[in-house]
Parts: sequence; C-alpha cells; structure tokens
Amino acid sequence: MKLIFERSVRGRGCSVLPECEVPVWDFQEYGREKELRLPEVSENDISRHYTELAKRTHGVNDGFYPLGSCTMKYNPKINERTAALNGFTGVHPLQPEHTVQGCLEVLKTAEQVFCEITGMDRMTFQPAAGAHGEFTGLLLIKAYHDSRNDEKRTKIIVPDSAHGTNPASAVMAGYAVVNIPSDPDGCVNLQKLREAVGEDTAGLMLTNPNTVGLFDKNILEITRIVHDAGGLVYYDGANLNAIMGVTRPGDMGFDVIHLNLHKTFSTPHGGGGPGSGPVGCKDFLSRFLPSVQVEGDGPYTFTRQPDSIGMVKAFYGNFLVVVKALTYALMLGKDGLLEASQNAVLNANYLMEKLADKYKMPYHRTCMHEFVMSLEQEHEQIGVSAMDIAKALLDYGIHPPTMYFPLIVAEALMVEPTETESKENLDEIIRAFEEIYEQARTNPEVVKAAPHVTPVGRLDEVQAARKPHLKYSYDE
Amino acid sequence: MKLIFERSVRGRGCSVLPECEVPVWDFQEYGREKELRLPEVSENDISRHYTELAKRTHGVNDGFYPLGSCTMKYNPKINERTAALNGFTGVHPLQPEHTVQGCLEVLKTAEQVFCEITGMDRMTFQPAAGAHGEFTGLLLIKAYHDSRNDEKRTKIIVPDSAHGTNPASAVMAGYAVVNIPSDPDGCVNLQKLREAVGEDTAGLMLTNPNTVGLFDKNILEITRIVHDAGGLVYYDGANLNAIMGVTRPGDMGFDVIHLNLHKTFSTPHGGGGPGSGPVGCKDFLSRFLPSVQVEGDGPYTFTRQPDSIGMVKAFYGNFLVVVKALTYALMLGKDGLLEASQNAVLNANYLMEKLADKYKMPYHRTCMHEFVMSLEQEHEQIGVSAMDIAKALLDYGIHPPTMYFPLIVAEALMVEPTETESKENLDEIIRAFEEIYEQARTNPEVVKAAPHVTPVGRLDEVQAARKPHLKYSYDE
Amino acid sequence: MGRYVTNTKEEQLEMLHAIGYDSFDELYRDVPEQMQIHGDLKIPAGMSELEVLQKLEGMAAKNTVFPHVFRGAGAYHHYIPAIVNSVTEKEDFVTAYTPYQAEISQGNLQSIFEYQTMICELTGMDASNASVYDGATAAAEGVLMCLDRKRTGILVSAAVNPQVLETIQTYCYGRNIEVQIIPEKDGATDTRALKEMLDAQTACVYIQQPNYYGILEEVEEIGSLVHEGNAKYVVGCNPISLAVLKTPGEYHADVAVGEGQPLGMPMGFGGPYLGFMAAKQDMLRKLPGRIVGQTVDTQGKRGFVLTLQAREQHIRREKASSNICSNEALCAMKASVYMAAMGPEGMRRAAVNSASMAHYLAEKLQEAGCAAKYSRPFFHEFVTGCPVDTGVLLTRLEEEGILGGLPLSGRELLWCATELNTKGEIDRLAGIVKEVCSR
Amino acid sequence: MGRYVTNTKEEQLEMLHAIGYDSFDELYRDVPEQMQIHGDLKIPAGMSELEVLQKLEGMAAKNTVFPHVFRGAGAYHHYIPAIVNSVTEKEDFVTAYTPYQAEISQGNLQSIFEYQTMICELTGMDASNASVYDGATAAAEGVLMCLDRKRTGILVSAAVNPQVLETIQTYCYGRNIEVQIIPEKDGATDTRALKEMLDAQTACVYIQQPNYYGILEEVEEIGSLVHEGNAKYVVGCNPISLAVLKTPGEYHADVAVGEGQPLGMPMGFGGPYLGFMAAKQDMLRKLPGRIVGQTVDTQGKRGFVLTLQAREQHIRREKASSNICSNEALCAMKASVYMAAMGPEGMRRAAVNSASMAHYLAEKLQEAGCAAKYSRPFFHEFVTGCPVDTGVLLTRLEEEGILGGLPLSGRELLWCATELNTKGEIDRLAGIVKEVCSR
Repeated sequence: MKLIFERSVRGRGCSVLPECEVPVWDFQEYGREKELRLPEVSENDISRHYTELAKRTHGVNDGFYPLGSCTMKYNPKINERTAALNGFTGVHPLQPEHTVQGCLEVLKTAEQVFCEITGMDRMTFQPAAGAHGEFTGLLLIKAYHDSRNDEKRTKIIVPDSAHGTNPASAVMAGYAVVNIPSDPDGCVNLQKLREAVGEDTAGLMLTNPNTVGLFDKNILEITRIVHDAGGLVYYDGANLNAIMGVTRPGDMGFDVIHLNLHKTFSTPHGGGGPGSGPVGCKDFLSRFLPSVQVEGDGPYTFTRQPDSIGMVKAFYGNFLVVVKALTYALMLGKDGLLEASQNAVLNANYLMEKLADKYKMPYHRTCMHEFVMSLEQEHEQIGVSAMDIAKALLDYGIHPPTMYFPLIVAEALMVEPTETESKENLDEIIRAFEEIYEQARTNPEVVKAAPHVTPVGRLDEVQAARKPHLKYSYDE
Repeated sequence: MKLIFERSVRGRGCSVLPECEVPVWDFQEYGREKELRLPEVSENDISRHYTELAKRTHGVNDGFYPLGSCTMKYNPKINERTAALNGFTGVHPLQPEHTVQGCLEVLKTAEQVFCEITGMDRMTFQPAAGAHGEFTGLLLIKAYHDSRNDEKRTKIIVPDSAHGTNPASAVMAGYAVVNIPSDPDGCVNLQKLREAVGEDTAGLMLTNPNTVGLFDKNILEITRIVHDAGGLVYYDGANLNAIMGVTRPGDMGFDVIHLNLHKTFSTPHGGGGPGSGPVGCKDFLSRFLPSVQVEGDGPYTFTRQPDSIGMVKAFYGNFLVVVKALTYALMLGKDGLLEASQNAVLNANYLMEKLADKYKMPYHRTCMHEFVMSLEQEHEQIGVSAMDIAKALLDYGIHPPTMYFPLIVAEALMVEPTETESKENLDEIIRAFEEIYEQARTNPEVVKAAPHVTPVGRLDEVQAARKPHLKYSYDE
Repeated sequence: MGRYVTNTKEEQLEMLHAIGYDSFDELYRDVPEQMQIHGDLKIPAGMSELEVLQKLEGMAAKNTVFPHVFRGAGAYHHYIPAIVNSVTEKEDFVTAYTPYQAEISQGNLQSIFEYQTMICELTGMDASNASVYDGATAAAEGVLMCLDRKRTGILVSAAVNPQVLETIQTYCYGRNIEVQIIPEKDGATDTRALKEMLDAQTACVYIQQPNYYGILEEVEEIGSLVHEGNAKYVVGCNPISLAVLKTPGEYHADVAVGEGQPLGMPMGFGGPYLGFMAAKQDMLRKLPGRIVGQTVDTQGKRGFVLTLQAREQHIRREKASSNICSNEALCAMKASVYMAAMGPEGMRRAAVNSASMAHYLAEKLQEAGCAAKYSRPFFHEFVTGCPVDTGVLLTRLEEEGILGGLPLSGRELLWCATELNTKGEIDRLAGIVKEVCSR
Repeated sequence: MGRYVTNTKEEQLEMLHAIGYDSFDELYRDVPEQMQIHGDLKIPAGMSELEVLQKLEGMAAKNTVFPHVFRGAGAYHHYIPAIVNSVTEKEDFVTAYTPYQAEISQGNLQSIFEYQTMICELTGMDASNASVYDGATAAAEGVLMCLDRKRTGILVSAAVNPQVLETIQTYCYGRNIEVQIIPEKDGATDTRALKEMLDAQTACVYIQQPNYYGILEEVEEIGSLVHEGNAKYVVGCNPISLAVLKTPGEYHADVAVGEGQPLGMPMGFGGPYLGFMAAKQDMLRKLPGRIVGQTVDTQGKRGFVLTLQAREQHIRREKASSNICSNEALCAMKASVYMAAMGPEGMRRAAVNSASMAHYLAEKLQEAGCAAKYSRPFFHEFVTGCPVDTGVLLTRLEEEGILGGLPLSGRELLWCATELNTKGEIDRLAGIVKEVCSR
C-alpha cells in the first residue's frame, strides 16, 4: 500500500484552523529556511489511509494474542470512557492544587489499591513504563545505599532467565550486572546466589512467577539471602497477573516493585505504548521516591519526599493510563482480581496440558499464567524452528507466542493465554497448533515458508539493519 | 462466521448494572412466562464479534462507493464530534423551552441555511428520512387542497424515471399515481405532462437533475404546466448535490421539497440510517407544517402551526443528524457548498468521459453529479449483465454503482462518484472498470462467476424469499 | 472555508481540460441562465473546523443537561454500556449504505439478522423487520399493516402516548381514515367501551403496555376482545419492560411495536431513535421496511441478504407495503450491542431496578405530598397530583439540577424512574418536594 | 463484581477437571502456605460498570476544567482535529502490542515509519526513533547518547524547563554524573559563561528553543561554540514552533528532542505525552528505543520491520543503548495523524496564530500593568512582572474561568497563548488584570 507521503498532492489539505485574528508576528531571522514537507491530504485520504493500516494491524480484538510476558488481556471499553472524561483530559498539570483534587484522588486511590495488591507501603505513578519503573526502583535502591554511605555496593544480580530490561536498567542506574545461571526449571539456584552475594551487592532483580511460568518456591529464602548480605530485592511486576489476591511481593520479602498497568491492569498497549510502570516500595524507601506523593485524605496535597531521587519524567506519570487501571481495579475488586489471576493460571495450564501431547514442554508441571514450549527437537529433526511455528500461526489469525525467550530455553515459544480467553477459543487454538504440528511433520517446507496469507511475507531484517532506510525519501 | 447466539454460553455476561438498592418490586401475574433468550457473552466476545462483522462491511472509509442517487461522500469526523456533545445528547426532548435554547438555535439556524440553499421559506426537520419527507410533503399538498375544499385533486403525477419512493409515498398520502413516460433522455415529456394534468392533479413529483443525471432544461415550463392546472410541484431532493449554489428548487418553481441530509449534507448513512429528511416549503404551505416550528430570534420558542397536518413522528426529528448536517453546512459555507457541487459534477463527467470508450453511455452529454451506463449490448452479445460487472467490481474493493435503476434504462449502472473522490482515485477506478470490461470480452465466465475474493459468493436470493429464515433458530 | 473536496484547484482545471471544458460554468450549461444564482448564497462563508466546533459548543452550552432526570413520557434516561458506542462508532458501520451488495455487506446484514432475532425474543413474536424511524411511526405502520379492503376502522386507546396517537392520526389522514379513540378509565383503556366500539369494520386496536401513565393494561382481556371481533391486536411496548413483563407474543398480539431508544440510545433531544416492529407469522409479508433473511451462497456457505423485497417501494413502487427506504440501521445495531452486553440478567436488572426505583419514588412522593393519582399496578412511570402549581415545583427542582415529572393538564405530573436514579437522589428529591408542597 | 473473565464457573470446573485438578487452590500449590493471602485483599469488592463510571465521574467533577487557558510551561492547550481521535481510537491500533510480528503488524509499523519521517522533516534531522516517554526523558536520553569514555561532562542551560533539567539530573545520577548548569542572562543562555565552561571533558550541551521563558535562544551562536569544543549539541524544541522556526538541523544540532504533546494530545494532567528524538546520521546507532526500517519481503514487496535491534535491551541486555521497551506508540500515531491533518499550512497557522496571540497578549498585559520582564524575541510564552501578589491576581482570574500565567519565584508570571485563545478572551483578561493591578 501507499505511504501517506505518496498520497500527498501539493495544495491539498484539511481545514482545521482559521487565519489569525490579531496582527501576525514576524519571525524574521528566526524563520526556518527549508520548506516544511508534511503530507498534503484531504480528510478522506487520511480516513482511508488509516483504515488500510488498521486492517494490517492485529489487535486483541482481532483474535488470540498469547504473547508471553505481555499479558494481552481484553481491554475493557469503560476504561477508555473514564480516561476520556473532560474532567481529566482538560486539566493542565500545573493548575493550583485545589483545582485538581479529583486527579489527586485518582492517584491516592490507585496508590492504596495497588499497594494492597502488592503488599507495598507507598507507590509512585511517575514511571511511564515497566522499564522506566525498573530504572526508578533501582535508583531508590541506589539512594538507599548512598544515604547509608554504603558506597561499595556497585552490583546488581540478575538471573540469566530475566527480561532484558533488567540488566539494561541496572546499567542505567550505574550498576555492574552479575548474571547468575538459573536452575533447569528457571528458578534461582540458591547455591549460585549465595556465592554471588556479598558486600558489593546492591540488590537482586527477580520476577516471580519466573519467566518460564513457574512460581519459585524458595522465594523467601532468596530474599533472605540478599537481605542478609545487605542488598535489597527488586520485583519485576511483569508476571503479577498470576498471583493477584493469592500472594504478594511484599510478603515474599521484596523491597521495591514495579507494575505494568498495561499488562496486569488491562490498559491497552497501543501498539507499543503508552504504558505505565508505577513503582511501589516499603516504607523505609519512601523518602527517596521521585517527584511528589499525594498526601492527606481530602483535601489532598502534593508533597515532595525529603530525599527524593528527583523526577524521572515531567509531571506525574501517564495519568490517563492510571485512570484506566484504577477503573479496572475498581470494577474487579478483591474478588474479581483473584478470579482473574486464577483463571489466567487455569487457562495456561489447560492450554499447556492439551498441547503437551505434541509439543515439548521443558517444564511439564503446574505452571502459573504462562508456559514455555521448546521446538529444539523439531528443529534438529526436521528443521522446523520456533519461528516457523510462529509464522504458521499467523495464517490462522493467531498472534504467535513470544519467540526465543527466555534465553535459557532453546527454540522457545512462551505462551500466555490470559484470563479473558474462553475455553472454546482455547480449544480452537489447540486445533490450530495441532494442525501446524502435523503439517510440520508431514510437509515441513510449507511451514517453513509460512506465512502465506498475510499482506507481506517474511521480511528481510538483515537488509533493513545493514542499509537502514528509516524515513520516506522525498526524492524517490 | 458465528452468529452472536452461537457464541453464547449460559452464565456468561458483562457486568453493567448493580443489584437494586431499594426493595424489589414484584411483577406478579404480569411477569413473562418464557425465559428471555439473549446472548450471554463476555465483553471480549462482543468486541471480537463486531470486529469480524466490521471487516465484512464496506464503508466509505474502505474505498470508492459510487452508489448512484445515494451520494456516498466522505463523512467528516467533526460532525460526529459536535453531535456527540453532551449538551445535545443529554437533553430530554420534553424539557422546558428555556432549558433547550441551544437545540432550538440549532434547528432555527439549520432552517435558515437550508431554506437559503433551496429557495424555500420554511422548513421542518421532523421527517426522519427522504421517503418520510416525501410523505410529509405530500400531506402538505393534500392539506392545501383540502383547505381550499378542492376535493377532486386525487392524483399525483410521477415520471417513470422516478425513485420508487415517489409513487409509494403518494399512495401513503392517499393519492392515485399517474405514471408518465419520460423522454429518451429521462426528461419530462412536456406533451405527456400537458395531457396528464387536469382538475384531478394534486401535484407532480420530480427530481432535477433527474435520475439519469441530466438537468431538465424545461423545468420552468414543467412547474408552470402543473401550477396552471392547479397542482403543486414537489422536489425530490435526492439529487441536490449537483446544484448547491448554482440554482435552487425554489427558483425552478417547486412548492415543496425534501432534503436527504445523509446524502447532500454528509451525515453518515449508518448502513441504512438514521437519515434525516427535512421538508421545505413556500410560505403559503407553512401553516400546514407538522409538529412545531421554531420561532423568534433568541429566546426561541416552539410554535405549533395553525393548520398543522400533525406530527409525522415523535418529537422534532432526528435532531442529532441535523446537528451533523448543520456542522457540515457551516464548515463549507456559501463558497464551499458551491465548490462541492461543482466538483461532484466534474468528477461525474470526468469518469463518464473516461469510461465512455468502453462502456455505453445512453445519454452521452454533459451530466450532472451522476450518470448512467447500460450493459444492454454486452448482455445480449456475451451474456454479461450489469449485475456481473457490479459483482466483478467487488473483487477490486470497489462498491458497485446502483444496479438496474432507473428502470427506463436496460441493464443500467448508475454511477455517482461524489466530490470527495480525487482524480487519482478516479483514474485507478477507471483502470478497474477497463480491466473488467476486457475480461468480460475475453473471459466472460470469470466475470459471470464474480465475486471471487469476498467472504461469501453470490447468494441465493430466491431461496431466501421462498423460505424466509429471518431469525436464529434456537433449536438448530 | 472548510473543504472536503479532495481535488486541488489545479487538479480540477486539469480534469476539466482533459474532458474538453474550460470552466465549471460550462458543466452547468443545461441550467437556464434565468434560474442560475448570481452572486453568493446568503449564508456565511465557510469556516475552519475549530470555528465551527466552537460555534456548536456554544449552542450546546445554552442547553441544560440535568444531572437528575425523573421524566420519561417517550424518552428514557438509561445507562448505555461503554461497549455500545465503542462498537457502533466503527467507521465501516457508520459510513456504509443500506446493504444492497450482500457479498461485501455480510457484517451489516448479519447484524440486522441478529437484531431481528433479539427483537423476536424480546417481544415473543415470529418476525421482525430491520427497524423503522421511531416508536411513533412504528405504531402508525403497525396500524396500517392491518388495513384491508373490508376493514378500515382503527381504534386507539386514549391511554397511549399522545405523540404516538397523533402520529397514527397523521398517517391515517394520509389514508383518509379517521382514528377512533377508546376512552380511558382510571388511567387505563376502558375495556367496556372498547367492546362496544369493536365492529365488523374494525381493522385493529392499538394499545400501549405499559401505557402512557405507566400503568399495566389488562392486555390479555383486551386481546380476547379484539380477537373475538376478528380484528388485529397491535401493541406498543417498552422494550426494557419486556425483560420481565409478559410478552405481546404471550398475550397473542398480532403486531408488536415500540420505541427502541431505551436500548442504548441517548435522549438526544428526541432523535435519532429506533422504531422496532415484529409480527406474527401470518402478518409477515405485510411488514414494512427492510428484512434480512438467511440463505446460502454458490458454495452452500451461510450468508444473509435483504429479502422479501417484493413488499418494498424500490421493487413495487405504488404497490409497496410502505414507502420506507432508509431506516435506523445504526440505532438497531446499538440496540443489538446493548442487548448483547446486558444479556438476560442485565436486561432484567434494568427493568427491575427501574420499576423498583419508580415504586420507591412513588412512595416518597406520596409522603412528600404528591399522591399517586391511580391505584393500578405500574411499571416505571406514574402520575401524581401536586398540591401546588406544578410550575412552582418544577422550577424549584430545576434549581437543584432535577428534571421533575412531566406536567400534564391540571395539577398533575407524570414521573419516571430508571436504574440511573439512586435512592439518595430520590430522598433528596422528596425532601425538596415536601418543602415546596408544605409551604 | 465486574468480570472480564469469559469462562463461566461451570467451564472453569470443567477445565480444571479436564487437566486433573479439583480446585484453583491446587494450581497454586507451589506458593508456600505461609505467604498465601488468607481472606480477602483489603480493597472494595468489585462493582458494576455503572457504579465505577459514576465513581470516576465523581472524581473528574472535583477538578476544574478552565475554559480559558493562558498557561504552558511544558503542557500546551492546542486544538486537536476531530480526525485524530477518530483514527487512533480504532480498536486494532489501541489493543495491539509492540509490532514484534511484522507480517501482521504492517499497519502499525508503516505508521511509525511515517511518524519518523515527519519528525525528521519537522526537526531537519536525519533519523528519528519511534518515540520515548515524554519530552523530559527524551532530553535525558538525548544527553546520555552523547556520553563516551572520554567525555562525560554535561552542560545544561539554566533557561530550560526545570522539570526537564531535573529529569536529566536524575538520569545522570544513575550514571554517577553531575550536571553542570550554564547560567542564564536576561532570560537566555549566557553564551559567555558557556564558552568558559566548555572543556575537553564536555560530552554535550543541552539547551531549549524556545526556552522555558519562551525566549528564542541564539541557537546558531551556541551551536558554533559547542562544536568548536567538539562537544555534541542537543536541543529540546517545541514541535509547533518548528513549523516556522529554524530547525535544529539547520543550526547543526546533533540531537533534537522535544515534548510532542502539542501534536494532538490533551493536557490530561500531564500524560501520556510523547517524547520525540531525532539525530544526525552519525549518531543514529546511539538512538535509544524502537526504530522502524523499510525492507522487502520474500517476494520483493515493500514492508517494514523493527530494525537496528542490536541497540536494544531485549537483544543486548546490559550492553543496550537504553533500557526502553514500551514507548508512546499510540501517542506517536496521534502526532502523525495530527500532522497529516494539519499539513504544512495548518502547522504554520498553529505556530503563527499562537505566537501572534502571545504577542498580542504581552502587549495587552503591558497596558494592564504586567510588563514583560525580558526584551528578547519570544515565541508563544513570556514572563511578566506583577505589581500585586500573583496569588491575588490568579485567584481573581480563576473566578472568571481563566487559568492565568504560571507563578514563578517572586512577583513573576510565565504566560502562554495558543491558537485556542481569542482576541476577545485576551481583551477580557486584560481588563481583569488591569482592574486587579490598579486597585
């Protein structure tokens, strides 16, 4: 299809703004030299262009989306409605406090609800995404050690099964990363952990359930080991969807956490954002929280923490995303959140069990909200890779699972059905997976050439990276 | 795909309303006996179901939609926004007048604008669609003759090229229909008209431009003939899009008109409605207008006309549709409306000329906003019908023109590109038409079997009518 | 000026020249000079989107949107689930025309088929059309369906919504028929009078359930009388009430019609709304408007088409069952999504909560000094007296953001409650009423 | 309770049994007993959609939405064309994840490619990423891009937005770097001081154009100084202003960043907004975040993919250029649709009207008693003094529905105007200011 620039015709346009009604200010020597080349298109052009783009975009509304660790659950429409209320969208972030009491109430209520769910004492909503939350949380740890003049703590321990953001965030916070190998089941090897911790340990970053979908039973022991060594423990909230109302990071011994509101709390992911990655912490860390906290019980006030690490972005975070997440949490409540987690775990186990006949499950035991399968054997025997299976799913209108993650499993597909899929959808999906498996066995070339019915076939990523073509060339 | 009933699972549902907070009233013997069987589905089920339905629905946003006489122009998004303002949607129609001054201002402003465009003196917005407007307009004519005790006027003259609604509306208004044959060019045969009029003539219904897309030059003579015979002349506004700012029905001698706001004034058609069919009339008919008229210049009041025909529906018409149409008319203004008409006529002529090489144009002269082609020759020679060409267009993502209308042209396709299509779109469409024509000549069977890439093929309409299956059978 | 024409001025000239014209004027050479507009239309020049939005926002701001609504009388303040507009705002649904080309309109057609099914379930009838303009025109069309050569008498209860009655009368004026009014007694249709009015010319009887005063009519008794007279029984019903009340099908109505606005449409100063119509099997081919039927394609695959078109104006012209062409398709889709989102349990709650709130309201109003006028069972509307001038009371309520009951003739008010009203709101209302009435 | 789980309780049991479990508890047997929650979480039970909407509406109603906004300082009140939300509300766009599977994400990927192109056009730079969180984090990431082993000094003008400065400082705290502040003089960066501060350790200089006080910096002179010192030149810019002002590319910035909120996002109490980032070719591989590139599929057909992923955390982990994963994709799409709807002419009007209104405002405020503090050229913001306590003036304006300028330290206010302000509004404002100031 055309690029919007290829639809542009000089002189075409929409009629958005009037001419200026006061004398026009002259930019003189500050004026730009080169003409601004933006699309010149009618509103009809725009409507059709984006209609075509939408048809080439797979959303949760288009079908199953079991992208492991991304929690692609259904995004309720009431969230969009509350976040679109003019009383929220029309508010300038620098209005006087007494004119934004509703916004402060949203933040305060959300803090209370999410702290209770996670077992934390305070929470900041400033971080705009999970990785941003990790960075923020690690700065809290850093500020804590600094405040104690404990300057030798320069390392963050990260299991090799962790999300890539964990080590990257640690580096951004100025830490050296110590990777420790996981046990075969993706759980922390206590022995390795004991060997790794020491006087230089600033902290440990961990998800639980872990990235292969298992709950690490040793979690209390793990957090104790780190604490005993003088380090703090950070909880990566990417997998919280498995355990709401069942157990809490705070009760597992974690000191700092982040949540992905765009995963666990149903705010839509928008093709890559905006997300929201609030950071919760235990009381002893709260004085380092970034920016401002809401205090009081109506009227509410913004108060800066005494030893704040400073702002991690402008204003108070992705506020309208927080509105959506709060809407969701209030809809479900204590009973609904528990059921959501239970059903997420049920769906994952159901799918895993039904697929286990054909697909190799490296950790074939009760999983949490997601599980990992390995195509290692098929890859060796018939040359069909995890990627091939993923691409074959596209032809069924199914978004593939996360591929090649976690890194500790060869030819991994990480499957997270979420709680909002129904049994009959899962049964249909199982049939699709089975058919693909059969085809991979009987006619592997077809699978290796998949997808066959998508708008484009497999794309040349090597060329894209070698000769970066990152914008429309007007001269083309 | 599944019906929504086939997705239903007992006990499933959405969480819309709370339990009752006051004592529950008991319906006792008034209670329904049979259980209410509605779909029991989750919100995710609904979202995916309608996503699938939307993919199987062709709108203006999906591509070219040259459905003759339907004026499928682009529907501006600002219309949707103004009509969704809470100050309009949240108003009860029976609120006291002083609390609905904004709504009255909308109606009054719309009346002024549309009267000026059409050359009428007053207008009612009560009719909900074009046909409803025809009915209303004919009742005005009836009331007029009744008021003069002119009881012998029992007939409405309708050319055989007219829209089917014209004769049907005449019957609903209690008239006998006199069909008069058109000239070969779809224009009124003056001689036949002179023969048809008489003491029993209540009126004549006419579109101009007519349904083959030509402007009837004799229009002043036509309206004079009817007036001289004591009848009134009704203007079917379906084709107004050709002449805004160029000429006005009121200046052609018409006494009553209706507009299709969902055609000429860009309000979306919603897959079949809601439309809006306001009726305008000359002063001498205004005392018969239905329901209430807005009077005054702020504060506004609703005033019932002295000899009103009565309400033709509840309240004041499809008010929110009127808001959209007014938004559009104000956006375009006197200059923009004229250009819209001019460009609609230009696009039609351009398309006609470019297609005339291959397709037979029964009226090959300057057309207005639409034109008719005839596949009669091809049908006879190679068995390819207007319907076949239409169905072949579906495979190009193009909505076919209106088929088999007007009735006076054999194997007719009536093409109305509207003003919002661009030259390059038209050029692409011309290529599609040409390709289909070539294929019809070289490989007619392929065209006769079209469409080939739509979700379903041609459907058995005979079976549908013979064995009506009009709702889901729960027992299936 | 605002502009949605895509072609630029240059493209327009290029196109004109390509087909042998020099100017737009030449395209209009068929329009006689003497009727061409010279100069501009006397309306404002075009504006930008921002200006128009501000203008319309200015108009909208001149209306009062009452936060507390206790008025119905044909337009009802119900909750609209968020999913409803989310679905029906999809551009394909909004911008499509009537589904004449079935192969690329299966979405639209299937949704109408589903709507028809839901309306049949709600009413207990055999067949539904794809909608008509609103409840009043549905009533009028429902009545006209029953006319035949021998039977041209139309009886309408005095206890129906007056706008519906007037619309029926207007439609009947078209057919040169005078509507006969069945008197009411104690707020309901006078069955004794009805019995006397029925005769061999009676084509049909139209009543409303619950009626204009909110009262539950003796629909079975009336039905028996009508059918004894071999006339058709046409009933106008509130769709929310049908979640719990006996259906027209159960009390043997021949045609059931109603205003579908409560099923997901905003009050919107009266429209667009939705007229629903359903009939018994033997009346099927007399239904006006679009009807969608299930069929198969060339491969035997299930599909949907507009069917029974031999009833319609575009085929039959002056012999059509009605002139209707455009209906309220997108509103019908709203109703479908509404009913799917509500499900049987949600619909039941809407009905039960509305009726229960109304009964609580009636009780509180009684205590406050506005006693109910009738003692019959009612659904979610009822009439009370008012010890003071109704204008005084309503103005006082208005100051508090409350839209009180609709003033009827004399010192009477027609109240309504729905699931959107709360106990707290009603208690507050009652307090104000008491204060005003005891002055 | 509210419920989005699709399975019914019966289905849940059926599924449990099908895979050999008796209860949900068994699924959680790996969770040690001592850390399981016994009883309920201490949060309210679930609610219906209606109740939650009412609750959130109640909160929203506690905010003041000012009809007249004269405050900017990082969040701007611009007009958002209707087409913007109409497009970006499409469910596919809203609910998709990051486009990891290119074959079914071409729509999303192409739209990012188009966004990148528009940002490059706006800034005059060579390459743009797919967005970061907001303008402040864009500035911080932009500064961090310039660090290398030898050069770790970061200079930031005192005349930048203080929140941006603080965010840069926080990010630098992570890297154990202390930010050096270039002092301001007469409301702009002190170039003489800058010259003295630049040294062989200086990695980059960050300034803002127009700066926090709305003033147009001497960007070319500063650029020359920075490049003479072989440091990188990072500029934070207002995207609307770039429609008319000299671009960072034209004055040889190495990295251009900014807050994209004015391009179609509501003020929304501060977020979600959009951080845009663009760089010269030689800095391309240091850009953080997603980047989309054009390529071909197996048939040679044009297609788009996430590219240069070797920079990113999911590939490089601790060696990544940044930890960013989720960005602000839907906001970037809003910006794209905004710029497509505005086109060059619309963007020009937004810029010209805003600046012209601001200059008119400055003039009127001067007449009313609030004289401009600086005499330098400015865009659409400026600082004035205030002869009375700013709180007194702002409170009075608030009563009239006006959000006045942001109070700075002392008796100073930072004002802003955009194309949404009107002459009439400004005249009214000036009248009130005059009245207050002359008391």
